[in-house]
Amino acid sequence: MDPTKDQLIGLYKTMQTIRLFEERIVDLYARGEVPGLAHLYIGEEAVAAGVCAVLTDEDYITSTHRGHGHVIAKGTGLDPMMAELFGKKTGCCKGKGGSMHIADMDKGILGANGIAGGGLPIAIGAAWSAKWRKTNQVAACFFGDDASSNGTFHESMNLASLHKLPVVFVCENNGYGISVCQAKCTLINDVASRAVAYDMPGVVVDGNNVVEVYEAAAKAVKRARAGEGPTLIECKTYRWRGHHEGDPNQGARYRTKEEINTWKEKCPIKQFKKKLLKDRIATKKQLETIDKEISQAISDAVAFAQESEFPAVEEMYEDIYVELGEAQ
Amino acid sequence: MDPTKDQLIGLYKTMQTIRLFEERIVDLYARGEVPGLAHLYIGEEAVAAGVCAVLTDEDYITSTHRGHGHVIAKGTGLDPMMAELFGKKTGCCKGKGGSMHIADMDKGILGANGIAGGGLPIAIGAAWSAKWRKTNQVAACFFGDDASSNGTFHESMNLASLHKLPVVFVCENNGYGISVCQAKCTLINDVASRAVAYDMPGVVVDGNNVVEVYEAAAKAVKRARAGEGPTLIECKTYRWRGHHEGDPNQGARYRTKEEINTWKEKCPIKQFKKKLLKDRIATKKQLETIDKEISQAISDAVAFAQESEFPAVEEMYEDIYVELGEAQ
Amino acid sequence: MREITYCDALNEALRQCMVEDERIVVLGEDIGCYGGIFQVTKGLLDEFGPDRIVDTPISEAGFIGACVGAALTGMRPVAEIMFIDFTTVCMDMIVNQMAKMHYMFGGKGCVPMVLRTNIGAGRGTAAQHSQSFHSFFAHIPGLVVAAPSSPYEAKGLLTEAIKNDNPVIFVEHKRLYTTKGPVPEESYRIPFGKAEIKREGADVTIVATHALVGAALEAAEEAANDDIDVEVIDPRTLSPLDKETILSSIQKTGRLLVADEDNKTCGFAAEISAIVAEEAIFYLKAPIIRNASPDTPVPFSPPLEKAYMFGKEVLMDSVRRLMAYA
Amino acid sequence: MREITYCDALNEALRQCMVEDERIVVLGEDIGCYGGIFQVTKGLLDEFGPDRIVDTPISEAGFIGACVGAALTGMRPVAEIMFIDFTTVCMDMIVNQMAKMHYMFGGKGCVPMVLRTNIGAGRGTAAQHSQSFHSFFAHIPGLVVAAPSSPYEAKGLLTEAIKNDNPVIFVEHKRLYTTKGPVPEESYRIPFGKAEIKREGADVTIVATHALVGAALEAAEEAANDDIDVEVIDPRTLSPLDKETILSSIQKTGRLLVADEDNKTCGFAAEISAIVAEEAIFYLKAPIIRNASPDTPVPFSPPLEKAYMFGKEVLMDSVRRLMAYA
Ligand SMILES: Cc1ncc(C[n+]2csc(CCOP(=O)(O)OP(=O)(O)O)c2C)c(N)n1
Ligand SMILES: Cc1ncc(C[n+]2csc(CCOP(=O)(O)OP(=O)(O)O)c2C)c(N)n1
Ligand SMILES: [Mg+2]
Ligand SMILES: [Mg+2]
Repeated sequence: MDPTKDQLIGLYKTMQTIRLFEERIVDLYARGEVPGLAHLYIGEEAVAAGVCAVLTDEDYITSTHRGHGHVIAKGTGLDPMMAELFGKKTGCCKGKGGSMHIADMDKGILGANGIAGGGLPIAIGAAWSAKWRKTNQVAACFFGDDASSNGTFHESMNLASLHKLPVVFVCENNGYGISVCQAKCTLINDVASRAVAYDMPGVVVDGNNVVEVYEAAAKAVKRARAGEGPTLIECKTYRWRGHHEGDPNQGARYRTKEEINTWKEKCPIKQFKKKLLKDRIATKKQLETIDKEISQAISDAVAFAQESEFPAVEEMYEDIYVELGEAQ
Repeated sequence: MDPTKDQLIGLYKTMQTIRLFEERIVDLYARGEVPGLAHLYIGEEAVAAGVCAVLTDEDYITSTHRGHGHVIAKGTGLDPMMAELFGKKTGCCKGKGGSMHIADMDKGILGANGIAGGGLPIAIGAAWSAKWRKTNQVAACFFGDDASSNGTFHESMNLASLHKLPVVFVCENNGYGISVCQAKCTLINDVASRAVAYDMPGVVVDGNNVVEVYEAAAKAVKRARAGEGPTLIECKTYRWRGHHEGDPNQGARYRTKEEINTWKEKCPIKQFKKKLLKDRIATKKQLETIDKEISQAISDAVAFAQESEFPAVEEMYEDIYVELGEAQ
Repeated sequence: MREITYCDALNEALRQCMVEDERIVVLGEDIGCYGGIFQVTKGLLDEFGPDRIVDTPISEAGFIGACVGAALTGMRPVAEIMFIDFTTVCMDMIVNQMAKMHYMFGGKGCVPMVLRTNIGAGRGTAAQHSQSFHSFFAHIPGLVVAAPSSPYEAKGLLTEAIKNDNPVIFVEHKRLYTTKGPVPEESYRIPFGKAEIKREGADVTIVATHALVGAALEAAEEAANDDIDVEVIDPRTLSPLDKETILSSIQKTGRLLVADEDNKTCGFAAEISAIVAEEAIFYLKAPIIRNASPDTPVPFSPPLEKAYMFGKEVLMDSVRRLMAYA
Repeated sequence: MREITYCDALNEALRQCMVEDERIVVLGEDIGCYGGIFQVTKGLLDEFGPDRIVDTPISEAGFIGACVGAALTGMRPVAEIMFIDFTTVCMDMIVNQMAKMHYMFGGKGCVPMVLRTNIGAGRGTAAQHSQSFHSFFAHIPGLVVAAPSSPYEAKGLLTEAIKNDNPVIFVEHKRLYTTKGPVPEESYRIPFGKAEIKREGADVTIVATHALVGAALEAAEEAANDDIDVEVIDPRTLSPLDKETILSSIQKTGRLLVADEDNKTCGFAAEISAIVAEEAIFYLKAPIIRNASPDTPVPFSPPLEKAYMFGKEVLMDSVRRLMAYA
């Protein structure tokens, strides 16, 4: 299940798109153009990229409050995504959802989620649905290490294993909740070790190594499609920035500069770039071209978002209910 | 940690009291004297008896909807208990709680609980309280096999292990929720195997063998008092009667007569009686005397309950809030 | 017309819908061979098999959330929560997910699921199995809240709930399960947001829900003996709410009694009262009376529980008090 | 008097109570070195150590239930739920355990705990971090619901909440955290169930909660320019509720506006309206107006969120509408 050359380039593109997108948000947020809470994914790109690379457009994902990476990796266009972050009518959710609720039904993205642990039951429902409808679709469920302390983790893992649902649980273990480190949340080292409690395979992978993530995900997805049930994949990684932009603590109260720097050295993109060059998958120049194209696409998305209109005030009252007679 | 002779006789008394009490309820319920839902403990007596025998009056328990056994074993008088089941003013809860909410703060009984899995967080809170107050108290937490599918199981197990709380988790695995058998609830065989997910010891015992339960509980309590943290004990047992009295299904729709009979042969009291006689701990006559005394005490309790008054209607509006100025 | 029970009417609605539409699955505790704690799903396991009639462990957040995910992706799940008291263990899935997704997603994606549950005291099951906090769901935008008062409403509203694309909290009533009434054999839908005037009258309007609709009709009969002409309105859905029918009744009668079994404070009765105080106050000849459950947990003891509940007598007394105003 | 922020007033109440009483412990997410998401617990970890200031994982049902168990057994826990939206994940522990134990146990045992949380939109955090469903807790018998509107109330009510033997849902308001006001340095308690008349007036009564108390006072100032004399009442606790103060104000003014940030349907504003429609209707010269949040999830987009919220202008408009009735 090794990725092909094209797939490797694809992984690079996805990671770099996430990175540059998020870096642009840093700037936009600082300038007050993006309202609300933007929880950035910088440093964790390999997880979303590796997992979503093995999914099709028909497959589902549930995401988290830190959802930009998942949404980009699953294939939502940058224009509607950026517009959503600006709260514009052209956004994926017409501006009503914002960063924590980006959804894209066409791409199987069942929503970022403001409730930590909220996505797990929804993911198993999507997987169950695929099983009921016999479609061969798979659902991947992203959640954080701290979210795994929510009771929904237990209930969802158990139901998924019991009914052999085609779901892949992806725990993004970045070592922290907001400020609370893993050792203050649980005595165990590996969330994946909890899989045995559900008679489910559990694996730990280097979440900063996109190929490792890809391979583990490919195996889990294969298992899921074969009707053999769920897998729990724990990806060890790190978030570089504060819990969200504008977080007054920006991490300083609960973690050291050294810790942050050690992880920056393990940058998933830098590592992967090196590998691509070493293995002669791509040349430096090719990668630079890709980077430029991405930057341009992001600039275009920002322009699109800026030029888009805000929804009209009356739209606040729309979409609360599906109108009767609307198509099923 | 073998029980002494006196302790063995004590265990017999407790089990037999529960059994005869519950059998009386069968009769009273059929005659319409006990309202509501009475979930009987017949067949599972060894669990409550074995666990509570190693607790002091200062220790805490949280109980379940199937709570009579726990409450008797922890030492509440039969009079106030029976009166509560009748809804009388002399009941432990002045008739306001009934079977599913019997509590006795003087005996550390923090309530039966109508919510399956509801007692777990409360138990860890009592244990945490003992730790904060440095009292050396322990909390034992009873819950059913099906209740272990509730998210509160996960959250409570994790918090207890993390903070090394003096709590003993006692899973009463009788193989069923109401009608749903364990195999329809989870793929795993032993709930105790989930303890590893919290870095906690987990043991399976024969829940119909009161000495085995006693010894496992004694070990767990010792560990808890020593500040070494919680233990999960799973007691395999069986309920003889329907989910509750008046249950129209009385078990026939979801389990076979053979199954029920096999378990009746493994009756915890019959087994233990045999042992007591064989080991010459007690004579047949002594046990008969004990049985008679218990029967008498139960009859007295019924008389007490029957003669007691119902609360006055105005009392409905009392005890919603603690009055200001009431002692803290 | 043939008469069947409220319970059987619900069962028939489920069965007819399931035959028609494969996307419908039913999840809940003891809904399989046990037939549901109140026997609403009796026989469905045999007819539709364990893939579509799924007994669940005690994992309400898990399976209600799963219904949300399944509904979003092409299924039409119907879940049973054994008592409304237990919706508290899956409240996030209801309030933050099921209710809000369509809105948060900007109108894309919908959650066509039904969460069936029940309210009501009177069975000696005390504070955690007897509650009636259905008003809370009416308080949460995005949810439809259905409140069937008879077998006829039970079948028609449940059929609508299943076929409707919105998430529905379907609030049954324990004491009604065994009541009988006329119910058509064929499938039919009662539209949401249309109140039914169960009895016309000119002197007093009673807006009643669930079992209190029956009590209100009895009170109306009794009042008729005293020449008091009572109009009884059953909103049928608390959300959406048919305000118009209520307001025009008030314009006629000028007297309002609201009868609902939820706790009084901030309950559904308060909402009806407040709407009328806001939009039709000058038609009123009398204060607005609310007959609701007292603001106490439900007591176990039979005489207390009896005092907790109320029916025709209490309504009659309120009607008389209203008629004291000219 | 010295002026401090609402946030610092809460912090001071916690600190002073903790110094006095060892039984007080604080639990919640990020309340330790982070100081709480809104900085209410800032510095407490350093002063009281990690045994008493306990950072928890995302296990709200677990730790709120633990607070219930600890409170029952001699502790006085204060828990923080980061946003009221998240009370849904521990709703069983609140509604079925914390609220009902004292009653279910026949008055034996009590649950002296405080659950601090906050409401309010306006921070661009959309539908799952901006809700205001505090009315639901007022709907549940057995809970005290405190609603501080200023730094002074914040400190006094929190001190009372901690020292009181009842379970308290302590509902703070996001937009108030940074507002300043005079607060005595010494510890003091504001009793539950006593409304405060924030401004006397003869023409219109505004019953306002939380941030809307300030808005009502501004509206009153503006109205005074038009010779409209507005009385502003802050209930301070929604449960217990000081009905008397409200009813006697109505007897004087005959006009009622209720301003509360919860959704309109079945919210706290409905309750106040219903009480007056039931007990003082004949004093009314005008319909009762409710200014409440619209019945929609909170939208993200800045202009929509702005339209969702309301303040002085909307209140002023309502006051004028009320004054149109002679
Ligand atoms: C049920 C719930 N409790 C608390 C929060 C507040 N909160 C938002 S993110 C977060 C930490 C999440 O940590 P983790 O799951 O590890 O994800 P990460 O932020 O590290 O990606 C918390 C506590 C929430 N959103 N939902
Ligand atoms: C949260 C919740 N869901 C559902 C129920 C309904 N219910 C009561 S007892 C029960 C089965 C409990 O099974 P188990 O925990 O194994 O205990 P047992 O009855 O076997 O002793 C169920 C589903 C409940 N009380 N609480
Ligand atoms: Mg994390
Ligand atoms: Mg069981």
